[in-house]
Amino acid sequence: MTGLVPLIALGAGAVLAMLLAPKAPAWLVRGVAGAAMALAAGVSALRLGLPVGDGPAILSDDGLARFGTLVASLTGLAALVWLRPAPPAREGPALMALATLGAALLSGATHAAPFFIGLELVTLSLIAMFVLPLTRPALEAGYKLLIMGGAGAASLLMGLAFLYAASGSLEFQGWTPVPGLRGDPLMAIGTAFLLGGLAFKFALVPFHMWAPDGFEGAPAAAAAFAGAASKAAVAIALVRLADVGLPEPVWSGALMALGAASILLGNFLALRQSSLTRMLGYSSVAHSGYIAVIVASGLAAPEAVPFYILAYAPALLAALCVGARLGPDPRIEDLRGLGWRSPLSGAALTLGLISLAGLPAVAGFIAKIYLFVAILSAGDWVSVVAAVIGSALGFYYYLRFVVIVWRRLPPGTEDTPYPVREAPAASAPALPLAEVAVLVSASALLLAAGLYPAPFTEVLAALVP
Amino acid sequence: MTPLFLTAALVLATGLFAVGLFGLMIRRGILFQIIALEIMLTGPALAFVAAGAHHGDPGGQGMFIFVLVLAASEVALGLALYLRLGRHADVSDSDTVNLLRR
Amino acid sequence: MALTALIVLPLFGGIAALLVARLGRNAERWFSIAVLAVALIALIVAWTGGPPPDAPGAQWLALVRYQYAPALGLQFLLAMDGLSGALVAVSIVLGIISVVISWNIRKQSGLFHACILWTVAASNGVFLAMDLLFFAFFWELMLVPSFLLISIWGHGDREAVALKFLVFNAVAGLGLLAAVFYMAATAPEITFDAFVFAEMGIPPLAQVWLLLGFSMAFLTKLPAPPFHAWLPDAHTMAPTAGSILLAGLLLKTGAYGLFRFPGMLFPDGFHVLAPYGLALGAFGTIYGAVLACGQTDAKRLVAYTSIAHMSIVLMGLSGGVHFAMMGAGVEMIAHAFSASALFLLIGALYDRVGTRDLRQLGGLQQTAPRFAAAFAVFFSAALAMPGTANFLGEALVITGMFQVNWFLAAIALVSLVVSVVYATGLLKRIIFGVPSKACVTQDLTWSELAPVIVLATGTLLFGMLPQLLLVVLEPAVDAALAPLVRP
Amino acid sequence: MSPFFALLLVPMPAMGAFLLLGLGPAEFNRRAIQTIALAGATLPAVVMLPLGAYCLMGTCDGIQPIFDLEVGPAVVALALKLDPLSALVGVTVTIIGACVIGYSIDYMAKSEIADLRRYFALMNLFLASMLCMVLAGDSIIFFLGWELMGLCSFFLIAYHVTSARAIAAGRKAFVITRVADAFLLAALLLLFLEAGSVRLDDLIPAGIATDDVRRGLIAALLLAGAMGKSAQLPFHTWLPSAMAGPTPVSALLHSATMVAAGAYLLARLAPLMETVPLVMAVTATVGAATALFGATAAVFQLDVKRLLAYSSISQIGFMLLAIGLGQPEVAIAHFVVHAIFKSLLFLSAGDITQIARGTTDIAAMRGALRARPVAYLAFVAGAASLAGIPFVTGGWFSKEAILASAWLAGPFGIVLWGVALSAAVLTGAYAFRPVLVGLIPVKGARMTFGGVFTNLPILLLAAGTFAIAPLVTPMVEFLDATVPHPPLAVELVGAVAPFVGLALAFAMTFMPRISRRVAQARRMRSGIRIDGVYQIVFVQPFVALVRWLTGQRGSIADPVGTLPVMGAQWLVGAIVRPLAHDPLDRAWAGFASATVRAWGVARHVQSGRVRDYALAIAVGVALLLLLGWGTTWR
Repeated sequence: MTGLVPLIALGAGAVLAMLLAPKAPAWLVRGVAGAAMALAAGVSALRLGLPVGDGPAILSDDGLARFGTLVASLTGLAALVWLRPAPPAREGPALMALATLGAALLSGATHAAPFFIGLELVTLSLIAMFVLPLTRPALEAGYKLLIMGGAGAASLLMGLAFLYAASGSLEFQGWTPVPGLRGDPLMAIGTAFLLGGLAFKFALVPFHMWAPDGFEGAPAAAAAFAGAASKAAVAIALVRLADVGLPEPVWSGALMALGAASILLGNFLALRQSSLTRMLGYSSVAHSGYIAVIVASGLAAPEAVPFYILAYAPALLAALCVGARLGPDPRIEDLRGLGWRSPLSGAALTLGLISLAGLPAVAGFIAKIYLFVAILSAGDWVSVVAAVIGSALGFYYYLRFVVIVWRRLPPGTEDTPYPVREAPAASAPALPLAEVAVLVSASALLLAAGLYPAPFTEVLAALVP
Repeated sequence: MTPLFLTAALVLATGLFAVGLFGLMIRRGILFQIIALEIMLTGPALAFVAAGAHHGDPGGQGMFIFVLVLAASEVALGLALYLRLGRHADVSDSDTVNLLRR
Repeated sequence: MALTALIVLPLFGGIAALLVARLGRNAERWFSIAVLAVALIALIVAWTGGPPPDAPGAQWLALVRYQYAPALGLQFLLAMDGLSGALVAVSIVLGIISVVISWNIRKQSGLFHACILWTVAASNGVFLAMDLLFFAFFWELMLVPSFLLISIWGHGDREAVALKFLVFNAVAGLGLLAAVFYMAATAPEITFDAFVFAEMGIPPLAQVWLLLGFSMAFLTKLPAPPFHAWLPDAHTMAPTAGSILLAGLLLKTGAYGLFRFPGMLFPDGFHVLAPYGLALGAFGTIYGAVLACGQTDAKRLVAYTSIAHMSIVLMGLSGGVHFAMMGAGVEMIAHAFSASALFLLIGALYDRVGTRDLRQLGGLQQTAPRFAAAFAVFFSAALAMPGTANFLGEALVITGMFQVNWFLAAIALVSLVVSVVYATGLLKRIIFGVPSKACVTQDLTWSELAPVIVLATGTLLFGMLPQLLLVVLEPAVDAALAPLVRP
Repeated sequence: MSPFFALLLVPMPAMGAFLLLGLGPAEFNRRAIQTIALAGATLPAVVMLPLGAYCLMGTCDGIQPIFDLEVGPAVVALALKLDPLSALVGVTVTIIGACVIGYSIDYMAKSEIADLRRYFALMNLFLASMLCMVLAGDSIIFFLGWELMGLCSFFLIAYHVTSARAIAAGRKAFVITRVADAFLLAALLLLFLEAGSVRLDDLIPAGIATDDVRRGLIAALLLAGAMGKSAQLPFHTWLPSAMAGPTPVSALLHSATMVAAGAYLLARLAPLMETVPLVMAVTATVGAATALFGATAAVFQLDVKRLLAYSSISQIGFMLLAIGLGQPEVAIAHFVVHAIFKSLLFLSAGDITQIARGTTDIAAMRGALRARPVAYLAFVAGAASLAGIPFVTGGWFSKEAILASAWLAGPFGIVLWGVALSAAVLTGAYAFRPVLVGLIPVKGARMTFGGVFTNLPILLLAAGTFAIAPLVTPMVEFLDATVPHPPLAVELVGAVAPFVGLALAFAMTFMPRISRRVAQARRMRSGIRIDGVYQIVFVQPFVALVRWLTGQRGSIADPVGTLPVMGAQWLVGAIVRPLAHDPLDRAWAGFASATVRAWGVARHVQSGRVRDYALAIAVGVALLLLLGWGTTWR
């Protein structure tokens, strides 16, 4: 039963934060939500290595679930740190706790119901978070996420319904086709619909439209959660579905096609973006493509996807945290000479972007090696070509930002207080010290996993049954 | 619940889903888009009920209730957004809500 | 643990030397000598540390294995046997000597000492690494400090020459890299461990191609004739310390590579390519010796003699017979001593007289008898006079050649004769004759005489009492020959 | 501790003197240098004599091992060996070494400290290496001594560092002897491979036991090695030009000891050589031919040192003849006698010419009787022994034994006997030419006497030439062999030969017509210009090759080295040149701008309108359905 402790903690935290929101001071609300997430993260981290617990039938308490909860809660905790306290909406922390609960539920789900509830919980709370600042771009981003979310959910449900109709069971395991039975058309159509829904949530092309706008319009914390935690949870769900054995030509074929398309379009559209968050949005589409391709290649190395998440999440968090410190809409011009003005955020941003690009000495490189090893050993040449082109394009636009960060400032402007453009009061950092902690820990994790990956690979390999 | 009847129900569900999706694309008004969204969600609801009946398993009914819950919350959020957006853009034409592009 | 210290110590010592240089008062020179001394102690500790339990062969004296990314087959594997131990000892001693000899280098002396230490570290890495990825890494790393040494502190148009040296060796290194990566890729699971490859049994045809890739890099560094164009220029333009490191260390890595890997990894490839190795070696001895006779620049002359001597080593190595391999091992170490000593003396002469052109030198006997005596000792080593280690090496190689093929033995003897011509030529123009206007005024100072004495004792000691060296090389030669003997 | 331990002590003092003088850092004054040198030279004799005496009394066949080491399968056991042969030769070498170095103390009195020190160091090193070779019990030490002698001869010939001629002579000597050493090394290594050990007494039986082809080759190589070192016919050109060195050097190295080392080598390995009759025959013929050639060339020489050089060549020819006929003991006896009188001749000639005018041509010896009586009389004694005046001089006994052994060696032997006899006649001729010139009176020549160090060795050696006469036959018996005795008539003819030579000498010096023709015979004087032939056949092509390879003749320097470099440069050029205006680069630039333009278009896909997004989702779902339905449709 201890498997459910993190979920309980998150649920209670969310409700408490919601109740306290109108009356209590902002720091208290943030404290409660933070405590809940920290507890959830702590418990799941401690139980990471333990053998599979005997959770209820619909929720499995295995390594993957704990890893998903851990990533979700840590991302939530980190996002909480730089969630700017917009005066009107005080429910930020509560929504963050709700979203983390949803992600934890999703990564543990082995039954259609928790799977669907987790997914929708994350989407709905994200819509609410997108809208928090109540500025026009935020509202627009929220509206787009709402409509796309609805369509995605409908498609997901259709998929689940068809699978249920075909197999008669709502359990993932139930859908494993009985060997020898002819491929049931219902199963195939169900899988197609299911993939549609997942592709929306995973922001794979052509369902990705909401991601760039979301990253640009929404507050950085929400974008961080959408990019890191929800993607991690969906990736874990994909890994679970992968060994369910859904009808083969549809599942891996579609995933590979969607993945390759996202890699190409994601990287291509990010080529000359001038806004850091929008570029990160497109890059998150590309990275979802990489993960999809890894899953499609049959997961030869079990720890490939978790390691990729481990490499991608901190990088995105670091980049978005630095973006948040630069004001609501960080442009490439704001980054000029950032490295000299504030070395920590410069270094953290550089490390994050280098890890996203997959250059050596950071976790991204090892993740890239896993990617290429997986797709090469599976021998699906489409994804290899896409990955190579994607990485090449990726080098260009990631390093474009890195170069700007370390370019010397034009003389005479060194001492201008940064950010260069005056920022509305809302963007003043709430917890400067905590942000420093987030940046340092993210960079440290990236460097450690990059230089000495052995312990991480061992732990992650033990996760997948 | 003969298999024939099940396939008919599923076809109907897919039809509903398609109508909703089509409505989402055609109508400009945000309200109408939310309505189209609801229609889309009725598709899977029907499919679940039919599948449940076909297999004689109450799970379908349970999932149907979850779908309803989702539809309700989507509508709530949609209407709230509709009001907020009304202040900023012409709500009757969702194309004006395109500040975030390129 | 001591083995890793052999590489890590000079590597970080070099970096530290950069900083210590700011303290002034020759701080970085004493620091470098201290670092190398500690490295020598580490070598002794490693040597006497008792045979490692998990060593695959009997001849390994010490072994360090450190898996840092097992999933991707990456590991840090060092192993030392008699030969590599001796070569590491020689490289450290020559490192100390090059520091002592360049006591008056003032320009960026911090970086200078860093380069010396890095060269020693990299060559120790090559001698010890049994993980092919690290071997290839150190192989390329070795070029950088030497390139710096030549291009910053060299003479004449040093940049062009340094670039030629770097490009020549780097391109050749590609052959090695390609072979290593091909082997890693085709291995059942990704690994770069030489021991695993040794047991893995690579198909014969692949062995030939892989050995070609390996030998491309080794022959260029050896240097064997068609690929030797970089050596004479590099030596003439290099500073004294650079020449000593180049002759004492870099040339030996090529020979060491040909000693260790063909026998161990590609026995069938070796049997196919050995005759070509012999032919190349034979041609090299004659070609190097004949060219040495006609040189007008002292360093170029000694450079071509190095080509001749190292080609004899190549003949010994590709002979595949016990005597020849043993001779090659001895000749490697003997040549390290004699060539470095000659470069040292010519460097000292250049510092005093300002020219290396033999036509303007002469009359050293009159003005600096001690200088002349030193030259005479190493002159006799250059022409392999019995009693010097060079003779022992070449006699053993010739004995081996008699077992393999008499015509090659005859060629080796001819090169022995031609060696007299160029050695006496060198001596005639430097020592004999009327003291020219560019005459030496000051005899050898102690900072130059001490290294000469060390090298002289090395040459004569191993010449007169060769047991020390032969006992050390014996197991290494047996192990290298074991897979080669025809089934 | 076996008595043979003393063997180790024999070369030690000389080596010690070399280390002290040559490489020692201490500063010595002239007196100290001379004492050290003298000690280094005489002590070996002091040690060797008792050893020789011990050898005389009992059996003297002992081995003193030094150390042994294993090189793979073979065991290398270094040792010194004492047997009649090495004892006899050892004693001779030590005595002559002592005399010559003693003599050179006065002779080199004028040269300054640094050169003197170098001279004595090298002389001692030479003595040590010669003793090493003589006493060697194994091939490694033998070859060590053999090669070190070559090195010392190079440095000593080129002692006058400033004279280009001396240096060139030194280099020529070193190169030619090195060629011989190469042959010897090959032979020794082949024997080592056969025997698996380096001890001489293992090598010889192993050599004999091998198959004929290999044994023949080894014997031939040994012969070639000996001929090179002993300046026999094909390799003789270096000895006359080696006279450029100081006279004591010529006395010790280039007449008595080093040059005869070849004969000693063949004597030492005689059992092996005798098993190959063809090589023995070749040795004999080469010996006889060289004897004749040496004698004829010596007759026409104008310079006394070159005369004596050619005389050495011919005398060693005699030794090789004896060895070739299967009489190594006789050859060694001749070696001992020749060592004594030839060094005597050199020392006395050196003393005479040094006083006269420094040039060493025979004319300068005119009036030597009155100018340097002691030296002149010693020279006469030496010349007599060289010519082989019967019954009185040692030379006659040993030469007579050689002629006898030639006569008794069957029909071919008789031919050799004839050649040898004519050589003996000519020897008489050239031996007495300087003696007669010395008799010609020169007005106003003051009688002077050299210092004690000059005269003592000369007198000692002169006494030796006469004292050795009766000892020749016992010496041969000591080496356990018997002196052959031809019929009386043949012996008489041999006895007459020197007198015929004397008459010839008298004619040449005093008959103006003949002496003028002798003076003009330049071709004969330069050894029928074999030296010139070698220069053209060997040296010039080598120099041309070197010049061509190093690019001094306008060709590219180091062609084999630069070929790959030029090839690479051409290749790179060929690849880069067509791209000079770099269509490839422009292609890339074009591609880059195209991508940016395409990006500009593509970004409009993200129109920002929700309805377009819905369209995208619809298309996506439709495609997925198509995929799903398509794959399962049967």
